[in-house]
Amino acid sequence: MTSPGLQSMFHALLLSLVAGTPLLMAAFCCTPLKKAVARLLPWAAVPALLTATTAPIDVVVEVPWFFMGGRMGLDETGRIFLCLSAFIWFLASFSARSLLKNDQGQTHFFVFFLTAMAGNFGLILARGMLGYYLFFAVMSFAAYGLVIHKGTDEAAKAGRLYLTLVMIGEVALFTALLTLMHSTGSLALEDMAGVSYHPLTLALLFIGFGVKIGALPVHGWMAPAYQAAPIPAAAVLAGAMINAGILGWLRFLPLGQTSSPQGGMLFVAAGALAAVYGVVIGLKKKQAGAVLACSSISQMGLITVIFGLGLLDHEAGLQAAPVLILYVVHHSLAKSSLFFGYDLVERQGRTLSRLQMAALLLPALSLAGLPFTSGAIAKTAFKGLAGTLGGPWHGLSAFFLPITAMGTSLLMFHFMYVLRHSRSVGHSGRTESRIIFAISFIAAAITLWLWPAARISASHSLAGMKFLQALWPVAGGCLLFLVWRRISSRTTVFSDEQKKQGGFDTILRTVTRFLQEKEKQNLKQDGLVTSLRKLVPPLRRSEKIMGRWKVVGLSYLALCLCLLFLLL
Amino acid sequence: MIFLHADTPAWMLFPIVLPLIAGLLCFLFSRRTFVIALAAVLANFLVVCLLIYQLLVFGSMRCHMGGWQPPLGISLRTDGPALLMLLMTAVTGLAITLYARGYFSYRIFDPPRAGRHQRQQRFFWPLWMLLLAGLNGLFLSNDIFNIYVTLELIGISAASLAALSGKPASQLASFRYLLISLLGSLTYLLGIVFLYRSCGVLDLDLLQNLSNNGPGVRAALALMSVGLLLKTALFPLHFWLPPAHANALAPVSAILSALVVKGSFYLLFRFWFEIFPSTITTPALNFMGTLGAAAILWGAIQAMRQHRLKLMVAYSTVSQLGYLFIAFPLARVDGSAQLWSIVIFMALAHSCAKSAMFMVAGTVFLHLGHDRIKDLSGVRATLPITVFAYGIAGVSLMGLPPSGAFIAKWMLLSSSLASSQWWWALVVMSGSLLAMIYVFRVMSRFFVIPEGVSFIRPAPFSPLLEWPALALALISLFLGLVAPWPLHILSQGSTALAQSFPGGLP
Amino acid sequence: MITTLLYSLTGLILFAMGLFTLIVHSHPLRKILAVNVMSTGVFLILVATAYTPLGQGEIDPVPHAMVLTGIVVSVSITALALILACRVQETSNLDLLEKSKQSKARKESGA
Amino acid sequence: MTWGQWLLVSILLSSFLPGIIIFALPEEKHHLRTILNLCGSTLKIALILIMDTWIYLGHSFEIRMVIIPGVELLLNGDPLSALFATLSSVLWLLTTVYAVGYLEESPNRSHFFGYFSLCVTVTIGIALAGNLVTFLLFYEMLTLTTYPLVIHRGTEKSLRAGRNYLIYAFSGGAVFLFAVVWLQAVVGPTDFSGAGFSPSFVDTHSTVLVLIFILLIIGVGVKAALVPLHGWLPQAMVAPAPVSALLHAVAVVKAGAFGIIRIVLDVYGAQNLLLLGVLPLLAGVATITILYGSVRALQQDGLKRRLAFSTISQVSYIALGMSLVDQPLALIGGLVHLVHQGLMKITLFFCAGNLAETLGIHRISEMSGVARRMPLTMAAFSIGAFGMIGIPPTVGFVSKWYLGLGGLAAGNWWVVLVLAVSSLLNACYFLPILTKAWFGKQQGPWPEELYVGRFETRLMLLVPPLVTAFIVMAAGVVANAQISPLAWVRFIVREYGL
Repeated sequence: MTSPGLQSMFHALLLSLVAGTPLLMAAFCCTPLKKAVARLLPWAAVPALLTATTAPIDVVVEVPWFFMGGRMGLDETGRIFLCLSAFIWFLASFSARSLLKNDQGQTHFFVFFLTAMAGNFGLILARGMLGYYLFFAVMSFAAYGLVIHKGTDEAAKAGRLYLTLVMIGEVALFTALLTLMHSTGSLALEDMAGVSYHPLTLALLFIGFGVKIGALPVHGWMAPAYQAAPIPAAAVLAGAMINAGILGWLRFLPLGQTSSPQGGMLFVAAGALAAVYGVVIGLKKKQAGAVLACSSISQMGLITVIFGLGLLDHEAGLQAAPVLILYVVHHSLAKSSLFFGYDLVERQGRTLSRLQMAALLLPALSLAGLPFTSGAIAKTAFKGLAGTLGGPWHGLSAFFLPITAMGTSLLMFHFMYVLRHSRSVGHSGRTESRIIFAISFIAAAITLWLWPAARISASHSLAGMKFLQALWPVAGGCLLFLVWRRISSRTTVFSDEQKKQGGFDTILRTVTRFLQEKEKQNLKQDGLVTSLRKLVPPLRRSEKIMGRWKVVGLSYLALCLCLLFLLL
Repeated sequence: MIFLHADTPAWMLFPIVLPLIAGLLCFLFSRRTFVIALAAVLANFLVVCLLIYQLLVFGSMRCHMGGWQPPLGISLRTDGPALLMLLMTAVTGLAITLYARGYFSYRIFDPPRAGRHQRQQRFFWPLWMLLLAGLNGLFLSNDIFNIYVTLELIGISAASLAALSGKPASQLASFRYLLISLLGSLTYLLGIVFLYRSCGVLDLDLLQNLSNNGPGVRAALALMSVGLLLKTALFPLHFWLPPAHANALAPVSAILSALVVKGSFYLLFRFWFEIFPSTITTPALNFMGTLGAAAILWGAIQAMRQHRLKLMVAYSTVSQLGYLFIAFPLARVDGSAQLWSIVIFMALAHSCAKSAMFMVAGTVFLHLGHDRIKDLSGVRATLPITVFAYGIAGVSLMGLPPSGAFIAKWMLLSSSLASSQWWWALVVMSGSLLAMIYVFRVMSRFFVIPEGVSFIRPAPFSPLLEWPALALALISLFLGLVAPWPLHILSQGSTALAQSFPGGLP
Repeated sequence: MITTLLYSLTGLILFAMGLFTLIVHSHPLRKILAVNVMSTGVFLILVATAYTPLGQGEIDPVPHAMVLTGIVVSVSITALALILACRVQETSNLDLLEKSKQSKARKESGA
Repeated sequence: MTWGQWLLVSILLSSFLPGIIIFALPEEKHHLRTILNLCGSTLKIALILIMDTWIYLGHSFEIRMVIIPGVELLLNGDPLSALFATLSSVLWLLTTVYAVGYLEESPNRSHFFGYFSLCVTVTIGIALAGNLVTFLLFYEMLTLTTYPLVIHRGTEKSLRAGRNYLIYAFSGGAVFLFAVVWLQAVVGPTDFSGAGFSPSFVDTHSTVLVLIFILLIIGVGVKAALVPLHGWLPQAMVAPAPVSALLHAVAVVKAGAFGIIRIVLDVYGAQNLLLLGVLPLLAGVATITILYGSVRALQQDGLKRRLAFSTISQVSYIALGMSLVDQPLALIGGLVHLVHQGLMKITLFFCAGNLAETLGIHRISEMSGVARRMPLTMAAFSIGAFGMIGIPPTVGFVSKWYLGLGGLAAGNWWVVLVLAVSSLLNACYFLPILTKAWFGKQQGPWPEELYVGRFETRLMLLVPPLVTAFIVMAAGVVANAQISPLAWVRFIVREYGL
């Protein structure tokens, strides 16, 4: 075999292992080997980590027989996403292993966990439309198992909502892919460049991937699901899987290669709305997971805004892409570290120490863009982007961003407050949890500073004015929080939010029940047979009459006459 | 017997003479009746095969009895349709003979009424042989008055057979049957008188060549037709058939339904399309078609509502006879060639299927002691072959492919559509659907095996009770697949057919 | 010619009378007799067919043969019909005479 | 006879003869019966695979038997018939195994298996039929051979269902016969030639041809359960599970769908249909059926009834694909769904049968937590259900993908809309089952626990659904490979020159 052949085989093997390892391990869960799988759980993400760091860029391996033409490969964006996701999955699997050590449904959970992991890794490597869609679907549906794991009513409800929205997303995506395939005639993601998008396709893509990131009309699942899922699962939902949506946009609407001003406006508008809306609903939540989910909605709104800006024209796209990635990395690390912190609280079974509080506050406020944190770097990059676009967008950076930052910090204080007041029974694996939190904290704190691509923004963020600009929203948020606490302690803000949840779900159920009632009415005996039965007596009578001699004679004569007449 | 070469026309005397002799012998020797009858039926079958061979090799033949030439003498002749009808009679007759043996020996096994059954058997064989002779004579006769005699012969023996079971209902029915058949014969005879007055000849060939279509001939045709219609039990003159057929013994029902009604129909058809084609008018054809359509629907609907299996089968005969008449109005486009194949196929398939069905009904009756349709479940456990035969015969009655009836229906449909008379096609289709309903009303009961039905069959259950029915049913089912052969026979000795298939038959 | 027509008409009338009786009357014996009358009618026409005025050629023998055959047939059928009618009345309580009439008669005799 | 003709005959005989022998076997010889059945079905698969290979290599064989002019029996091996024949024979093998397990200890098995074999013979006959008359022959015989299976239980309910089935099926058959005769009267003999009749008839007889097309579609639409003609299908669910599987996935419904394919592709031909302009009609019926079936499925609580309505909906994808016959992609989607729907639906029915046979579960409301008791069965069920919804990488997605692409290529946006709505509805009626089974809690004892043993149920009941579920998955994953159903369908479409 020639050496290029050998090399490509090696690449194929390496890339296959990324998604293949967790998938195989999931399969092994169904065999007596499940104990071993449980022990080896964290290692499922290792091939992904290794590949992300060692595999060459821009090698595309064709697997023609696989699912209508499979292509996989790693590009620069993919490498970042893979690295990020693998890291978070790695931490989360440690956490999950220790959390579920004595859980009844451990195997169940691990199957879904590993499958979702495989889906997440697979979609990053996919270089074909259908491959992406396939792994996206695998991940989405497997995540349902994570959401519902606890088996409580709340979890079931959250799961239902999640599933409904996932299904809507899937269908929207399917439709969007069809139209894309129709217009490009190719399944390769590279061929998406330069396609002019039908507005409907854009909307469908927005919905399809938007479900994953909690974009505005389809955000409903996030808060209940994050809350209902076991915390390691929530961590990967918020830290890793959420990025699949962003990556989807990047893949299908490659920034810098496509542009759609209308679409851009749609994204910006929806994102901006979500950024504010997330904060507003977040303040009503009284559970830490839910609050973090709302923060995700808000933060993802900002990312959507960045993406929308990138869609406006090619030039902006080229600039927006790195900013977007920067922001994604920042958000994922910070958010996952928050979840691990939440996990620590839950496991300790008591409130955090001051040190821990402080440590937790750092990623929290980093989301709000506190100076010296990764948030500040990301925000600076964002502002830089808005600045270069000029015109009305400049106002965005001056006015809108600080407002959202203030909102975020308000929300984060709320989160800290909720966390302090939450009660928990305590779980095993305290030590592991501490270590994991520490690692994630460190990662969140320093990654962007070390990352070459972020260096310019990092240095910018330290400049004096910027420093101040970043600081005042945090301070403002702090103040606002104090005021808001004062108000909300008097009025009961935590009202009937539970009832409102899953309105969609109840509609669906009502419709189904209504239909089933109607069906029961339909299931009556068919009337046709009974009405036919009524014909029997007259039939019998007429047959009898025809047998009478007189009638016979008459018909005989009639027949004779008729034939005579007709023949003559 | 030196004069009996393969090409001697005298062979065609045998189908008449053999059963006649056998009948006499059966009457005389009451011991070995079955053997005698079986020998006669077998010999009859062989002779018919020989006649067919003759037809294929030497063409249509004539035999002048006693050397007297027409117009004075009586002549017999063989041609395609006649031989096919003979073949039908021979095959069905053979099966019925075997079945009757099984039937009677089972009944005689029943000690309390053994004497009565033995008496029935003693009368059955001679009468059946007589009937067979009459039927064969009818098909072979080439003389219109001779046909009258055979008709009377058939009528007498059929009525006596129908009365054989001894039940009051059957005697009443057969009395009525006899009267009707007499009325029919007399009407027919009156027709002959008219015919003779206008033409002066009785030989069919001569009549055909005369092609006289004056009012006398027309009146004669009308009268003869009515007479034959009465015997064929076409709606609305069908009333006598169901009770007579349903109350007779099972082998008798099979004979009556499968063979006897076909005889008179055969004549009717022959008169209309071969002997007096110049006399018939379109309205008359349409009238016959309408009666046929009414018969199909009425018979089927009546069959659907019956509670007894044999009555249902009998009404199904009423319905099936209608198909034969649907062919009439299609003559306008196709000429008699296609028509012959339609009616012959219909008749062949129906006679096999119907006799199989009556045999099944008889076997079931013997087995259960009743034939109420709603209490038939469980029969399949003990009589699987019988039930199977019923199913196949039913399929044939419904005209599903590949049965002979399907071929006939196909030709009916294609003729009616080709001549834009689609309403006949609709009637045919709805007739099949109704047939499906009544066939499967019984079938569904057969299929059910309630809990606790024993699988042990009663001891003296002879295979003769089951296999003839199955054989006939299978013949009627696969008749469609061997359709080229009957068509080939049909085309011999008939010039019209040869013209309609110029490239030779497939 | 007139003769022939006369005979034939008579025959037809006989046939019609027989038919009427056959249809209208329900007693089996009457029915059998009616059929006999009908056949007589037909034979009459047949015989009339053979009729040729004296000296106008030979008499056609065929109708005579037919009538003879017909009579034979008719006789045998009548015999069979009679037997059947007897058997019907023997084996069944069902009277072929109208029941009401008979019961009325019985009542009268009883009274 | 050439060897190719012998091959065709022996393909038919390989199930016919076992069927006949089984009828003759005494009831208690079940081992012999099972061996006969399995040998027959394995042999059949082998023969059909040989046939497939030869067809792929470009050979063709036919047996022609002229009965009367216009009525010819023609058996013909072409790529399309190979597709259906392969599907039926493979699924037959699995269904046989399943039925042996399912009917263990139940009465009247020889009867059942006899008809079972005949039924498959007839189905293969439909696949191999080379003209409308032969198709009609086997189509009618299919009704006859499936009827005893439908009423196998012998209850009043099953008799009623059987009666309805017969009335529907034979009415359809009658209409079909009528249409066939009429068509032959207009255009002459109708061999499945791949091009349809000459376009010159379209000019002269367009109204009549449209009418005949409608009649033909009604005729086969009864079995394919197109909407106003679907009434028999949900009722026929009283039959035992292997029979339902056979009805829905292998034989009856498929025969109807296959008939639609034959009529569209071979009898009329794409060009003629476009000229006649009747395709929108078919598309409309298919759309209504897809949506109606889904909505009705949503209403059902009985598991099998829900599956039945789902079949009604799914089979119309094939009709939908046929209504876009001028688009090769849609054609691929429609044709490949013939196979895919069969695989998915048979999996679902096997699983439903397992639930009923093992735990006595017949209703969805009883299924709560059943996956903990029967994980493998429910895993197979889930894969089937995912396939129905059209989630990758199952085969259902492949069909929908091609249908959607074809619809777009034809400029018909509504096709995509229909697919999307139908997917959502499918999700609405399948996903709740899955969540209930997997994540629900068991409520009280099972209705009727019939089997307790080493595995979750009898091995012969467990293996077939697992195999089919695996195929559902695998055929999707390797859709682009050389030997997937998709590849064969592409080959067919190439053969038709589209």
